Amino acid sequence: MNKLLDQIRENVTQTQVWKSIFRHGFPSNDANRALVMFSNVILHLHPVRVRRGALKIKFTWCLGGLTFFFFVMLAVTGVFLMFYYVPDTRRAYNDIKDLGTVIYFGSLFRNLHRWSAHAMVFSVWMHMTRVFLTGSYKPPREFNWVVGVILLVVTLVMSWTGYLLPWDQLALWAVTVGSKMAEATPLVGNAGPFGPELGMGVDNDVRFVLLGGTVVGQSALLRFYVLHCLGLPLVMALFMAVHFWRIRKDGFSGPL
Amino acid sequence: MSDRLGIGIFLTVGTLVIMGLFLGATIWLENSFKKDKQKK
Amino acid sequence: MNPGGKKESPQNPQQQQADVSRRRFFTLMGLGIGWGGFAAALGGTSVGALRYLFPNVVYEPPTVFKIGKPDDYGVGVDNKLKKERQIWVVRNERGIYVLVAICRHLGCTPNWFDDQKRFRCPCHGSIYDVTGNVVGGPAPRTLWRAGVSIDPVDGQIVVNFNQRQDPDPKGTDEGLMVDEKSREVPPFFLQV
Amino acid sequence: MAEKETTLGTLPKRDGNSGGLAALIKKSASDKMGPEDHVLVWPNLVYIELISMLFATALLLFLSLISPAPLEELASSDTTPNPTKAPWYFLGLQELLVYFDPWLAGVVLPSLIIVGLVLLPYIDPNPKGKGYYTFSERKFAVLGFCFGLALWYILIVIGVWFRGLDWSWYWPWENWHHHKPITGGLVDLEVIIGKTLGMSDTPLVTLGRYGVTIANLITWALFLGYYAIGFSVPFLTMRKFYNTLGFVRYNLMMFMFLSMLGVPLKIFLRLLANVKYVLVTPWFKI
Repeated sequence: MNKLLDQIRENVTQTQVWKSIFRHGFPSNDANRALVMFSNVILHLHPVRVRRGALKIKFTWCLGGLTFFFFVMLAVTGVFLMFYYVPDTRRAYNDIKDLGTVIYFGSLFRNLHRWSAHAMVFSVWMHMTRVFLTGSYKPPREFNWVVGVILLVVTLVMSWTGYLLPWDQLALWAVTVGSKMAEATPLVGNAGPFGPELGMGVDNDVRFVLLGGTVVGQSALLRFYVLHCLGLPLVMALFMAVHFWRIRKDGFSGPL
Repeated sequence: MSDRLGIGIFLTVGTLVIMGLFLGATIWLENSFKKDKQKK
Repeated sequence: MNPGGKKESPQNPQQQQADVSRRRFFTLMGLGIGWGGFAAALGGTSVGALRYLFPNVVYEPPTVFKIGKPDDYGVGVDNKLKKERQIWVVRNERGIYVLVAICRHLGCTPNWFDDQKRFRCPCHGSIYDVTGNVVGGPAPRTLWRAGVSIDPVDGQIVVNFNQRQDPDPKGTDEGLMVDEKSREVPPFFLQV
Repeated sequence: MAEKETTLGTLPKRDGNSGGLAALIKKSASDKMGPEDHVLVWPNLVYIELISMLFATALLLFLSLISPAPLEELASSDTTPNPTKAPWYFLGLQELLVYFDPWLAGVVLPSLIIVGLVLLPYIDPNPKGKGYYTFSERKFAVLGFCFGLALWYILIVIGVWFRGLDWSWYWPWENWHHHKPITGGLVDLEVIIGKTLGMSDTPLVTLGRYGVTIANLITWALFLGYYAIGFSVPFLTMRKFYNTLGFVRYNLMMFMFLSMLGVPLKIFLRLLANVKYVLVTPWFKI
């Protein structure tokens, strides 16, 4: 039996196809374990080696990694939701209701999407707190902290735009209150200090461009949908790339 | 007036409790890593 | 280092100083034009993109509408049109005025409590009296009054939702007050 | 570098030059460390990540089961649900809206938080405490940060569990379905000052819509005084602290710190003295 298994493994792993894909042998020795990292675009996000101290769970609590994991989970479940959801005020609500009822696994994807969104926001805050408490933002890593803050803000805006899409009462009024805050922005808001003096009216201030109108309606839903599904994820991916690259270059600030 | 006072007390106590949680965690982690260093 | 292959003639320091500053000048000029052009192009497109995001035509419910004859409305606050038009029609001894049902704090729709004779906002607890003055909660200004007029042809009240009366309130012990006399002026009041 | 050479040597010869590239580029951070206390990322770090991902998925599934995503009735723009709550992570801001005007609570304060966070690494001169948990070596920084964080979380806790109809305060044991009685109207600080000192409220000078009264000037003095004292006291008493920071860093940090302390200060002024606005001008109110 053993010989048979070896024979099969031999036939599979020595073929040209296999070798063209995997540039390394089974990672049973250090050379192959290093090669696994070298030859994989995702794995090589990590260095090939890392200090033993850096592996301690009670240092990073894996929070940055978890945040990224939630982001990937959100992206995947988000795409699934997009197969059924149409951002039209007349049918958005029913699409979400369909997802929850008639579509097989629909409620699973929606729940996963929602809970990983909440989890991502929470883990981003905890990650920021951990990075602060371990002083990992100190030179030379200040810029990476700034990129982190930008990612935090984009995560919050992502969550906020996603909150409107189900178009139920909670969504509509949470966004109405939020957009009224935008209207209260100083200088560029219609209701903000020195706004009217600068000619900011109901139809040309920052709230108007945020909602694409004077009321939270179809154009607001569409703008939020585009931002939520495309605009902001691109921005996030870009800044995440910078974030991961800086960690990769500046090395792990873990305990020496 | 009772509500106002209640909110005030709740706010103060709540802030101190949460601060205590975070400070406690930091100090606990600080000591536990110090112990690791001595052990090694 | 010297592309022309010409031997560098020994120039006096001033001449060299002039060359360097002249070269430096042209470099700066070149940089200026290059980056200036780039900045202008970038600036132009972003201003264009921003203008693109401001729609010129907005498909929203009409803001000028008729709400029936004055004598359809009795004394007190009429909630009938709140659902459809987001306004309250209020009649007191002297006439009729129309309050806009948008809380001045953050835009939620307040509710009228007839027993307490108060408008109360569900979002942050702002409280207004029947004339729109703020008697409680965080609202920074009094309720808007919409422009009202009588259509001479069919005698109906015409409301202009976007024409709003918004006087500066005075902080007093009871809250933000505006004296009623100054508010009951056309086009925001109908003596009917 | 020699040690690294040997492992690279064992790689199958590749025609592309990427193999050699690693040797040419400047040492990346991970190479700088000595080889002895090193472990290969594969399998050690990768396994930890796999396990944490599995655990996170399990947690998400569990949460999805015990409390599925709610879907309320269809949105209608004429009836506002009571109370209207933003998502939990914005409830800190919504709670602030009770005490501050929307332009402050909704725009200026969040921007100050974000700008403060961005400035953090540049205004923290303390070299100690890099890469390990410490409170003893970074007391002021950790205390300040934890205070801000605690303020943020406590406002969220209040917004989520203690705010009911008309956003009034409801203790958990109270009846959440009956409207709270109307609490007394709030009074501006300048009105309180005006009344107690018995000053006339005829404006001294009017700039356009702004009738400046004595009480109003006093509130301006109090407001600017708060910042003036906040800036000067640490400057005079803790000169060493000032010197480590330097002029620009000190002022940035102090402005952020004082504004952060200003938030609970105004909240308590509202709770204990019924103050609506500390400072009133026709254009903005604080």
